[in-house]
Amino acid sequence: MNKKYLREDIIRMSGVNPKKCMRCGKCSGTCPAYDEMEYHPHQFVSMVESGDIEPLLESDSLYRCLTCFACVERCPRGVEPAKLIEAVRLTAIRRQGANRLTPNDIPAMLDDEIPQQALVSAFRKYTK
Amino acid sequence: MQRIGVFVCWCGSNIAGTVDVVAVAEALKKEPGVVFSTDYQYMCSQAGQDLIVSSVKEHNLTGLVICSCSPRMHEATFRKTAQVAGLNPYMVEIANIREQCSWVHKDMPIGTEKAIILGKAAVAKVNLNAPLTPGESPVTKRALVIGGGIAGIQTALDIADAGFPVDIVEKKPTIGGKMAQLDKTFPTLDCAACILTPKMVDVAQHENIRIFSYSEVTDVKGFIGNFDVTIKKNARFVNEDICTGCGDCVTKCPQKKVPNEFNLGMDNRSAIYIPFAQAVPKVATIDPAHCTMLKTGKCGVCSKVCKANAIDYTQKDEFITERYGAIVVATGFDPISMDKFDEFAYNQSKDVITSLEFERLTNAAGPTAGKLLRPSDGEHPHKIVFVQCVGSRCDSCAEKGKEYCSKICCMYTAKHAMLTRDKYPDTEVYVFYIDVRTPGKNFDEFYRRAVEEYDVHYIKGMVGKITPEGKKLMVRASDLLDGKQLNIDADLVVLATAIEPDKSARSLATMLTASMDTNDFFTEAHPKLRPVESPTAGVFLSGTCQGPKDIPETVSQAGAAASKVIGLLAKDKLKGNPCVASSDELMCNGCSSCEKVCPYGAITYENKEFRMPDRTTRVRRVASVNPAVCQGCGCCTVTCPSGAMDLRGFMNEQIMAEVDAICK
Amino acid sequence: MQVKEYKPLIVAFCCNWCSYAGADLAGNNRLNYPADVKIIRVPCSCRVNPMFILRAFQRGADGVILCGCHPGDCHYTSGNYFTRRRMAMLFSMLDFLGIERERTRVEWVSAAEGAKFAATMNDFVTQVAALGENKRLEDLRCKK
Amino acid sequence: MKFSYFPGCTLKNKAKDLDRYAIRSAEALGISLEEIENWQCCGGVFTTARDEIATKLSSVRILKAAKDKEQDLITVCSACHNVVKQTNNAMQNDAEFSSKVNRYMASEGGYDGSTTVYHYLEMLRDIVGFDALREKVVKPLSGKKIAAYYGCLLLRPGSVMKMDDPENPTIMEDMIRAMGAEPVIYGNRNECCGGYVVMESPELAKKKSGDVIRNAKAQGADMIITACPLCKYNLMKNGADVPVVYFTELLAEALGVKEDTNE
Repeated sequence: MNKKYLREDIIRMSGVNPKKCMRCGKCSGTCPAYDEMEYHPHQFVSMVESGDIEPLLESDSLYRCLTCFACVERCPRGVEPAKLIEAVRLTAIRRQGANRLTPNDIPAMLDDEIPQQALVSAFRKYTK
Repeated sequence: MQRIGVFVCWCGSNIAGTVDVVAVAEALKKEPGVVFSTDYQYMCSQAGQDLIVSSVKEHNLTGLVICSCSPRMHEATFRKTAQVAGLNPYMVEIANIREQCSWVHKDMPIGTEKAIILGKAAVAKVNLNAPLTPGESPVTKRALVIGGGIAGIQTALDIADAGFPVDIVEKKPTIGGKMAQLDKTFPTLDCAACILTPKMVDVAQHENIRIFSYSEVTDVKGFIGNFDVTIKKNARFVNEDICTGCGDCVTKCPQKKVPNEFNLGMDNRSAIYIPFAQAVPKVATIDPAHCTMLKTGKCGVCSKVCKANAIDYTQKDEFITERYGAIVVATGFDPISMDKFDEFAYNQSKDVITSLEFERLTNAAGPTAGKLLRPSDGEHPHKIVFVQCVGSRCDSCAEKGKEYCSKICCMYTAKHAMLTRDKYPDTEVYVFYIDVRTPGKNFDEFYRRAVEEYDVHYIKGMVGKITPEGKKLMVRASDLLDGKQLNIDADLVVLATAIEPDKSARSLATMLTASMDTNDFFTEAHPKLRPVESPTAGVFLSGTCQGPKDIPETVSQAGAAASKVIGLLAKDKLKGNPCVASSDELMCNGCSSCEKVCPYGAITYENKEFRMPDRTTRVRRVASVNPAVCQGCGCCTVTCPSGAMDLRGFMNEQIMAEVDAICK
Repeated sequence: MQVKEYKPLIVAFCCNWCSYAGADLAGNNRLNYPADVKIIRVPCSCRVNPMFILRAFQRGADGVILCGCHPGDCHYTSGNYFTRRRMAMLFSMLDFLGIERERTRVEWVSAAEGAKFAATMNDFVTQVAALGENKRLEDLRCKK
Repeated sequence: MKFSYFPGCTLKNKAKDLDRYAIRSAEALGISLEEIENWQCCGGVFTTARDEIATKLSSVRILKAAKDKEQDLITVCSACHNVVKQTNNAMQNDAEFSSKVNRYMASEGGYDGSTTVYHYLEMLRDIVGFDALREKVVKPLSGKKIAAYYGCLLLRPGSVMKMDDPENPTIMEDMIRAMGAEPVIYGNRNECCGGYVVMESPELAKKKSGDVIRNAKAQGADMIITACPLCKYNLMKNGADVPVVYFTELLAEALGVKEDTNE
C-alpha cells in the first residue's frame, strides 16, 4: 500500500491527529506494557506522523497494548496514542491471513478459571 | 453653506507622476461649496501650509479638503494648519490620493479619475462637517494599585517617588505577595526576603503611600482621570493604628491548630496571627473562622494580654470611597490546583509537593527552618524527582491544565535542583523535562551549571505515574533519549505546577471594564507597543496579571506602568477625542441597546425631565454618553434602533454623503 | 464597433486601525489593484451601518466590501464581532432581495497585511466584474 | 424502581457471584433489575476505530432494548460497561458512525443514543445514595481494610466514562465507608492488571497484577474488591495472598443478603 495512503487511512480510522503531539513522552512514561514493546506509544505517534508505518505493522508491539487508555487519559495534548495503535493493529490483522489468534491456538491457553471475557476480548483484538 | 478650499498636493512626483493634479484641482472646483481650488508641489512644507493659511484668509474659507497622502501621515499637520488659519481643526478632510491612488494605479487617466472621485467624497463630507472641540476633564492626582506583591510594590514606589500619592489595596493581611514566600531567586541566588523586605519597609514609610491591607476593591465607577473606587476593609478585629505587632497575642492564643496559608498548610498558626516576621503592616489579624471568642463568645485571651488594647471583637467591615486618576492592576498569580493531576499522587502523598511548597521547605523562615525534610515523616530525602510542565502546555481540549507555557518553571526547577545538590550533596536529583526553556540573561548558563557542576540528572521525558508505596514514591517515567522506561523509587517529588491569574482578577476586570484573554490574563492595549496599558483608558497592568513572568520582568513592567501613570497624573486636564458618540435625547427611546454593546461602559441612562409642547413635563429615560470615556468606535450608532445615536466626525449623514459622491 | 470595457464600481469600508492602514501599506509597497475600488474610512468596522451598504447599492455600486481588524484584534476590543454578526444578517437579507452574495464580502485585513489587502481587492473586483452590473436594487427617486 | 440490566457473558458463567449478588443487593435496596432479553455479548473490548461497525452492533442492540422499555440501563462488569458506554457515546457524537449503524439496523428500527447508562456503582451513588446505603447496612464490615481496585476500564477514558475523577476516584471508597469498612488508597488502583493480553503474554499480566497486589498490600489492604471478572482472574492467578472478591459480594454481605442466595 502506498505510504501516504496508509498514513491517511490510519489517521482517518483512529480520528487521531499525530501533529498535536509535542514529544513529551508521557504516554511512554505511563504505559504499563512499555517493557514488552519494541515500539513504544510515543514512537507509534511519531512514526505514523512521518509515514514510517510498515515496521509498526510487522511488530509484536501491536499485540502488547492493553488498551488501558492510560496514555489517552494522561496525554497533555489530547493525542490519544492508544487509538492510533488500535488503528495500526486493525490495519495489520485486516490483511489476508494475518490473524494473530486462531481458534486452534485457544485450548493451550485455557485454564479452569479463565473468564469468557478474556477469550472474547482477545479475539476482538487479535483476529478479524 | 460652507466655503471650501481644495488643495491638491503633488508630493513631488509621488502623486503628480500618475495623477494629473491640475485636472483634479480643476474638476473639484465645480463641486458644491468649493470656492477655491489649487495645487502645489509639497503641501505639507512650510510654504504649502502658508499657502493654505493665506488662502483661508483671502477667500474666507470655512472648510478644507487636502488631496494628499494618507491621513495617517499628515492629518494632524493639516489640522494644525487650519487652526493657525483660524479654523476649527476638525473642518479638514483628507482625500488619500497617494497611498490609495497614485501609488497603486499606473495609468494616468485612471488615477486622475479616481483622485477626482476621492476628492469629491471628501468635499461632500466637509460640507457636513461641524466644528468639534475635544472635551476636557480634570485629573485626580492620586493612583490606586490593586495588589501588593512585588509588581504592586514597585509600581507604587515609582509613582510615589515622582510625588504623587498612591494607595495599595492588598487582600491579604500583609503586602509582599508570592515573592515573600520564595527562598532564593534565580539566576543570582540572592535571598528573596533580603531584597524584598527593604522595599516593603520603603512602602510602609513612604509619605505618599497608604496601604489598605486585608482589603479588596468592590466597586469602580468613573473613567480615566476620575475613577471612584469603593474599597472594603475587612474587619481584622485589631485596631491597626494601635497594634504594635509585639506578637504577645499570637503566642498566647489557645487556638493553635489553624493551617498556615503562608506556609501552604505545611504547619499551623494560631487564630490571631501575623503572617510572617517582616509583615507590612506588622499588625495582628484575627481569623474569624477559627477564633473561639468570635465563634462562641468565650475566650478573650488576646484581648487580656494585649498591652496596647488593640483587640476589638466588635470591629465591622468598613467601606471607603476614594477618587483616583489612574488604576494599576497587579493582582498576580497562583499555582493551579493539582486535583486533576492525581496520576502524580499529589492528593495521595504528603511527599508529593508543588514547587512553591518546596520554596517554603527550603526557606529558613519556613516550617522546617530551612532544612529540607519530607513533610510525611520529617526525614531527609535522598532521592528527589522534579517534574516540569505539570499543567502547562496542555491542549485546551484536555480541560485539565493551561495551554500556555508558564515560563518561570524551567528556571526555578534548575534553581531548586542546584540548591539541593549544593546543600545536600548526598542527594540524587532528577529533573524530567520536555524542553528546557531558558531565554534570559544568564539563564541558560545557570541551567548548564546545574547539570555540569552540580550533577543534576536532566532526563528528557515525562513522568507518567507516581505510586506511593510505603515510604517511597515509585516514579514511572520515560527517558526518550535512551529509549527506556525508568522506575525511580524517590523520597520526594516536586511538581513544577502551571501558574494562573489570581481568581479575583475576573471580577475585577468586570468592574474595570478591562478585557481579559481566554486564560483570564489581562490584555494589553497593544501586545507590542502598549504592553503595560489596558485597552481601557486609565487602567494599567503590572506583573503576572498580564501573563507569566519572572521577577526581573515583573519589576521592569511595574516601572513601565508607573511611568505611564506618572505621565497621566502630571497632566492637569485631559483632552479627549472629540469624535465621540452623542445621543439625540428627543429621539432616544430608552431601550439600553447602546449601553449593552459599549465596550467601555461610556453610556449610562438617566431620567430626564422634558417639556412637552402642551407645557406639561414628562420624565423619560434617555441615554447619555460620557465623552471622556467614549473612544469613538461607533458600535452604538448601528445598534440604536431609533437612530438617536450618532458619531461626531463620522456622522451617518457624512458617511452617506461620501457613498453618494463615490457612486455618483 | 468597440465595446467599452465594463468597470465595476466598488465601495470599500475600511476600519482606521487595521484595514485602512493595510491599504496604506499596499500603497507603500506599490501593490496594484484596480482603481474601481474606492475606500471610505471609518473608525471601526462596527461603525458601518447596514444602511450604508444598502445606500451604496441603491446609488449604483456593483459591490461593497467591508474590512476590519482580525477577530480578537479589534482596536475597540469587540467591534468586529458585532460587524460579523450584523453582516451575516444583512447578507441573508440581500439574498432575500436577490442581490448576489458575491457582491458583498467581509474581510479581516491587519495593518501588516498590505499584500492581503491588494490580493483581496483584486479577487473581489474580478468576482464582482464577473457578475456584471448590479441592477437589482435601485432607488427609483435617483433615476433620471 | 426498575432498570434494564445487562449482565454480559462472563457473569452467566465464570463470574456468577458478581451477577447474583448484584441482583440480590439491588432488591434489598428496593431496586429491581430486569435482564434484557436475548442479549448478545458486548465483545469484551471497545474497538476505537471509527470504521468498525459490525463489532459494535450487539452493544447498540442492548442500548436499544433499554430504550424500547423506556428504562435506564445498568451494567456491572467493568468491561461491559466500558464497551456499552463508549458505544453509546459514539452513537451520540459521531454522526458518520451512527448513521452507518442505523443503516445496518434499518429493519429493527434505529437507535439515537438516548439511553442513560449507569454502572452499578453509579446507581449506588446517584440513585440509592451512599447515606441511604449506610442506613440499610445490617452487618457493618468494621475493622476491615479494603482496597478498591478500579483497573482501567471503569474510569477511562474519563471524558467518555464520566464516572469519577479518573486519577483520584472516590466512588468505591465511599461505598466501602458506607459499608462500615476502611478504604485503602493506593496508586495502582487505576493501573491495568494485564487484561486480555494474558492470552498473549502471561508474563506481562503477572507483572502488572503483581504490581497492583504489592502496592495494595504495602498500603495496608487485607482485601481487594473489583468489578471486573478479568481483573479478579489476573489478580488471583498472579499471587494474590489477600482475598480478591467482587464488590457486589461484599455489598450483599453488608446488606445481610449473602447467605440466603445459595441456589
